Amino acid sequence: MENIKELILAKVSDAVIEDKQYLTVTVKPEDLRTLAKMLRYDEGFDYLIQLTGVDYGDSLGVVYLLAKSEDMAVCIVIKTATADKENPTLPTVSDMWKAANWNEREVYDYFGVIFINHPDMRHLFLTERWKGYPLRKDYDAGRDVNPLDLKSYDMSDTTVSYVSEGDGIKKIEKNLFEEEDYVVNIGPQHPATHGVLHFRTALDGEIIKKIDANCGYIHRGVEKLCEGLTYPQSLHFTDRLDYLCAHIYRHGLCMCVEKAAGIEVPERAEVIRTIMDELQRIDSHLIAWSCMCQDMSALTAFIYGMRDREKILDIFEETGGGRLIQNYNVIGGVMADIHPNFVQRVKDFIPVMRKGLKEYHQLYTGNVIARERMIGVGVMSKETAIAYGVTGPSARASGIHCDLRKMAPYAAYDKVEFKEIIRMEGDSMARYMNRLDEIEESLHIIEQLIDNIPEGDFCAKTKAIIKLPEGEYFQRVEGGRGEWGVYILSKGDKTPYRMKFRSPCMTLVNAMDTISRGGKIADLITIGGSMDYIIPDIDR
Amino acid sequence: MKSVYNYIISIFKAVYSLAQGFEITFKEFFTKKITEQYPENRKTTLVTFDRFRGELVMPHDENNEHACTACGICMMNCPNGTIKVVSKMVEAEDGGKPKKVLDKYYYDLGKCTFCNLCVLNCPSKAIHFQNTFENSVFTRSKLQETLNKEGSKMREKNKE
Amino acid sequence: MEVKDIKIKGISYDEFKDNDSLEKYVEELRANGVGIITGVLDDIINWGRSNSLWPLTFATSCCGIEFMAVGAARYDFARFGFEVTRNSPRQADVIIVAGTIVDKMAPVLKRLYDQMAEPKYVIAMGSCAISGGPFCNSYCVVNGVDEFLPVDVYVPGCPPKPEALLYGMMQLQRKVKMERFMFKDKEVKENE
Amino acid sequence: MFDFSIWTNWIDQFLRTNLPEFWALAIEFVVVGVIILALYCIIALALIYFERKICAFFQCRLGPNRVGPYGIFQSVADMLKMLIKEIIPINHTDKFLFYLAPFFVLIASILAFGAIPWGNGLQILDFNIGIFYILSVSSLGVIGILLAGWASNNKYSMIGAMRSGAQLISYELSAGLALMTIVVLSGSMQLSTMIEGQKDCWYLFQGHIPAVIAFIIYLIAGHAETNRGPFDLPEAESELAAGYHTEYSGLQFGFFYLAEYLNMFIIASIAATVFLGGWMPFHVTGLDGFNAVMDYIPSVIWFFGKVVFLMMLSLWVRWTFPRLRIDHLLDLEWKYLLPINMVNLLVMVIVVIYGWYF
Repeated sequence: MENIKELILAKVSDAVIEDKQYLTVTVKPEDLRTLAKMLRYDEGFDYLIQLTGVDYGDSLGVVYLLAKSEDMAVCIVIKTATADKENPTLPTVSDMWKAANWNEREVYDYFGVIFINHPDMRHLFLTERWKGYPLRKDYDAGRDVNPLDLKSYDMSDTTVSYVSEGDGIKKIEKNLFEEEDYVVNIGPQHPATHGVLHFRTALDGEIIKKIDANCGYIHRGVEKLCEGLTYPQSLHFTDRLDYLCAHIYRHGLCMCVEKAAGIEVPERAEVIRTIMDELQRIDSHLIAWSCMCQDMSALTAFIYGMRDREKILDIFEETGGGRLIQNYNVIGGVMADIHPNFVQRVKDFIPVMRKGLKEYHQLYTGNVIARERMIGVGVMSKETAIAYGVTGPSARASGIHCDLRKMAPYAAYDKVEFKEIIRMEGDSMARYMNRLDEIEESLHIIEQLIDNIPEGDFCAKTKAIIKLPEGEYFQRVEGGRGEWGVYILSKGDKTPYRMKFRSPCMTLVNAMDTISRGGKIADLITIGGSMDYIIPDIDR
Repeated sequence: MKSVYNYIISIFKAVYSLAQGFEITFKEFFTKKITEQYPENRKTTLVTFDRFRGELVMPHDENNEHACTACGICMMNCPNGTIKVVSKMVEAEDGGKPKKVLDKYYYDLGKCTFCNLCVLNCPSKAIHFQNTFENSVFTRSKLQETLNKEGSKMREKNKE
Repeated sequence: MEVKDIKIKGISYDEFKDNDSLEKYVEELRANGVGIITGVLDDIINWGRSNSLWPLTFATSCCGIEFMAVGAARYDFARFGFEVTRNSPRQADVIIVAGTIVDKMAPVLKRLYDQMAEPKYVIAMGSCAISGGPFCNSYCVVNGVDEFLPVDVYVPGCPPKPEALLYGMMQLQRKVKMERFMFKDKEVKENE
Repeated sequence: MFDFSIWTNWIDQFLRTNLPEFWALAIEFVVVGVIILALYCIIALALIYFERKICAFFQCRLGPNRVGPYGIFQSVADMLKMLIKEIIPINHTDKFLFYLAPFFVLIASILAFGAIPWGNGLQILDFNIGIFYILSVSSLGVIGILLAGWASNNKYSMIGAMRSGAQLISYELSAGLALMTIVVLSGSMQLSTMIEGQKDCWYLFQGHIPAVIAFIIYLIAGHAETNRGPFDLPEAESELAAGYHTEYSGLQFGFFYLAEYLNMFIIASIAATVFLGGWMPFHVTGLDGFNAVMDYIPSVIWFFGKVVFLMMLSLWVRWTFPRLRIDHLLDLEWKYLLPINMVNLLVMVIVVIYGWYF
């Protein structure tokens, strides 16, 4: 890493380099693109993991977290800020990392920062009529500014981009669709969008010409809410982001706070967390499988998947006290010790699941109709996946090693052995098979741990009020749909100054347009099922 | 010739794969169904786990006494203002310092997220979650409950 | 017909919660000069309507998964005749608002409700739909769908257990059985 | 075998002797019409219940069981609700066609329904071109679906209707050719003659290999014609919300719903009549005792037994497979079913010419 420091300084002489959790480089906005270009093309930092807007009070900044696709554990942080709070502008990096496209729109939504040369500077989550920028510290959250409006407005059909010309900034508007396009609205209320997502799909007969995805139909302002809550209180939001990976996400936030506050988690809690994480992953993949079958209209398969999932939910409910959302992790460990029946129930569940998997393969994987619909449909090349920052089973289907449980092990993952499932095809079938194979691997992990839960405390003693020392903290965990990350900027208070969640599903939906063009409407549904996104996770 | 061969083979393969699916559903047709018949099984086979959090309750003993000291820690810990503790000052009978006692303990079931922070942080173990789930009502105001019963008192420590 | 005569298989009248609201509702209908369930024909029609409440497939977040679970094998709302979830609001009888409704979604939900054919009902499922739940202090979350929809039954929980939703559906059945067909008394509700 | 025509002839005679011919005919028409409509409703309701129950069993759940004993009144409750549900008038639709479309679908299925031989002597229409008649009237339904999709002024409906058009027109070919194979064998298009021809041995066995192939193709094509999964592309719930009937509510939707189930019944009963001998009992040449026992079972029961069996097959398919994509659907028809069918027809002709059938 020393080498990189010198290279950066050679390119951008006044960059400030700090050794924190990750190497952190602070640059001026005008040097941002130079540095980004170097890191992207020369140093191989081709993954844009997170892009976070921050209101520092006197300036508006953006924090970029970059990683390498060769080794996901190697990360670098770039920071930049603009002091102009009236008309803040920053250069875009969306031409280098396509993942930045939506992230920059999100920053525009939250802070009003305009990214110069960004192709599509519309609002992402909020409506066009929204006044103010909610995540700025001076935003007054009163409902009288933005009252509830029940009128239906037409959606704008133009994209806006800002180009710097001479001294000024020019606004360019382009039409989203061509005049004669047959545009079908898939969503926001549609059975196959897995929530309230809105695809405006331009069709040529049955063939998809273009998709314009609209989010924000369940934008709940979680990040703003977190700023007003203490760390234990903000935990309950993570369960409700991606409700199918409730446990994993909560685990991630807990770990982040524990690391920052220097809390030692007992070994027993680590193992319990790992087992619960894997059960949750199986649950999540089962839902993914079921919903994909349902999208392709195999209702019976859907019900078989849901049937086997109920067994996991019983385990959760008995130990954690909730079916879908357990609220089981707390800072320092887990809320309660495992239920006496826990071990037996898990042991009973493993053979049932194995049998179930066999059944799924026989019923569905081999089925000629399903195969025809999945093989070669929605091919996501390795380059596309990297450009959009796609992670998780979907990226592993395109041949990218990105399993954080292997790359940057946390909890008890370094004590168990398991395979990282990689496929090269990148089509819907590969994504589908990856999920089923990962269930098998998760079972294998649980088998190794279930008999070896160490004795001891289930939760470390923590102070009544947890304050994090000043600084920035990152934590990344492997969720059911990809890498979930949390970024906490603390100013030493009991509440975070800025908390940001990295959503794996956002990258998936962002990539939908590219990979489903040229397919049929039915393919869009199949691809959506195989990508398996959860909308509240995107919208936060 | 090869293509004709492949054509015929593909038909047989397809039929075989469909037959596999038939086999699974056929077997399932005759296996025992797993449906739990909810309202009928309420008194017999319905299992609700002890730890399941259905609604917050404040246990009262036979003397209509509870353990809440009206300290308000639960109210502070609640992330979204579900709990509201209203206390009042009562003159002590022996003329000593006025004491803070619980007047009303408001709890909004329709807002609760069941995060358990109130119960975990309660110093006097005055509240806990109960596993009842049959709480549907026709009016929203019915969900705003007062947990302490009419005329209830705080349990004296020395009685225990 | 008295309120007490309404029977739901499996649970007796006294075991149901919130009977007084139901009785109050009936009295209000009477006070407005509406003869409550007079003939055998009405009884038959209400029997049909209450046993065939087809929900709209509508879900925004977590509660949607529990809604799916109710449809799946273990809880199986087909037993009650609610199984035919319609994707088109025109054919649905009840909209189960499962999940948070935010400012951007509210007009869409309102429109969906308007597209439904009478008689139609609304169930608010989960804390978010009842009051905004975990997100009630947020800058863009609707604090309860009853701000713009006439909610018939509130099912608390975050998310509610599948059984709790079934219980809520049975509460709705009781309410449906109270009404005279072709007359859904929305005005009374708005007066409240 | 009891011949129901004794009854019907007696009624006819009775009316004609007591009334002028015009009135006698008028009364007969009304009675027959009422019977058809009543049967139509009863069968549709029974089928809806039947399907829900069977589907539930495939999916390891119980299905309706709270409305009446075993839930048998479930579909009655649905019907009652549907009857009083509001019919929403929709702006920007082609009003006339919009209201006409459900009737078209319904009438097409009623017309085909009228020509089905129910039992020995129980058949309302017995043309000498019976099969041809059924094929042509059942394909009228597609017009209703196209109208519904077009008149709704809804993009989902439009795509659904276009899909339906492509699908029905292609599969009509296969269904027709498959039936033609048996027409070659039987030498008649009249349903009653065809049933008589199966007195000793059903056509499925008489025509052995080519008949079996035609039977399978007819089941596939017929299933596709009813727009039910895995061929339910015009509705395609996960893609097009509710396809061509997205905008229909209340009773109009009820018509589509009924017609869908009745079409399933009609396809099954044609297959039963043409391939499995209709109401004709199962006879084995030589075993007279066995044949006599078989004759003892009423012909109506034979007919319904066969139809229910075929519908079970259809439901089994429906609840096992995922939906096809539109291009695969057309591939299946034009690349597989149609060529096989044509070769099969030729084989059948050769079989018949050389007399290689039983």
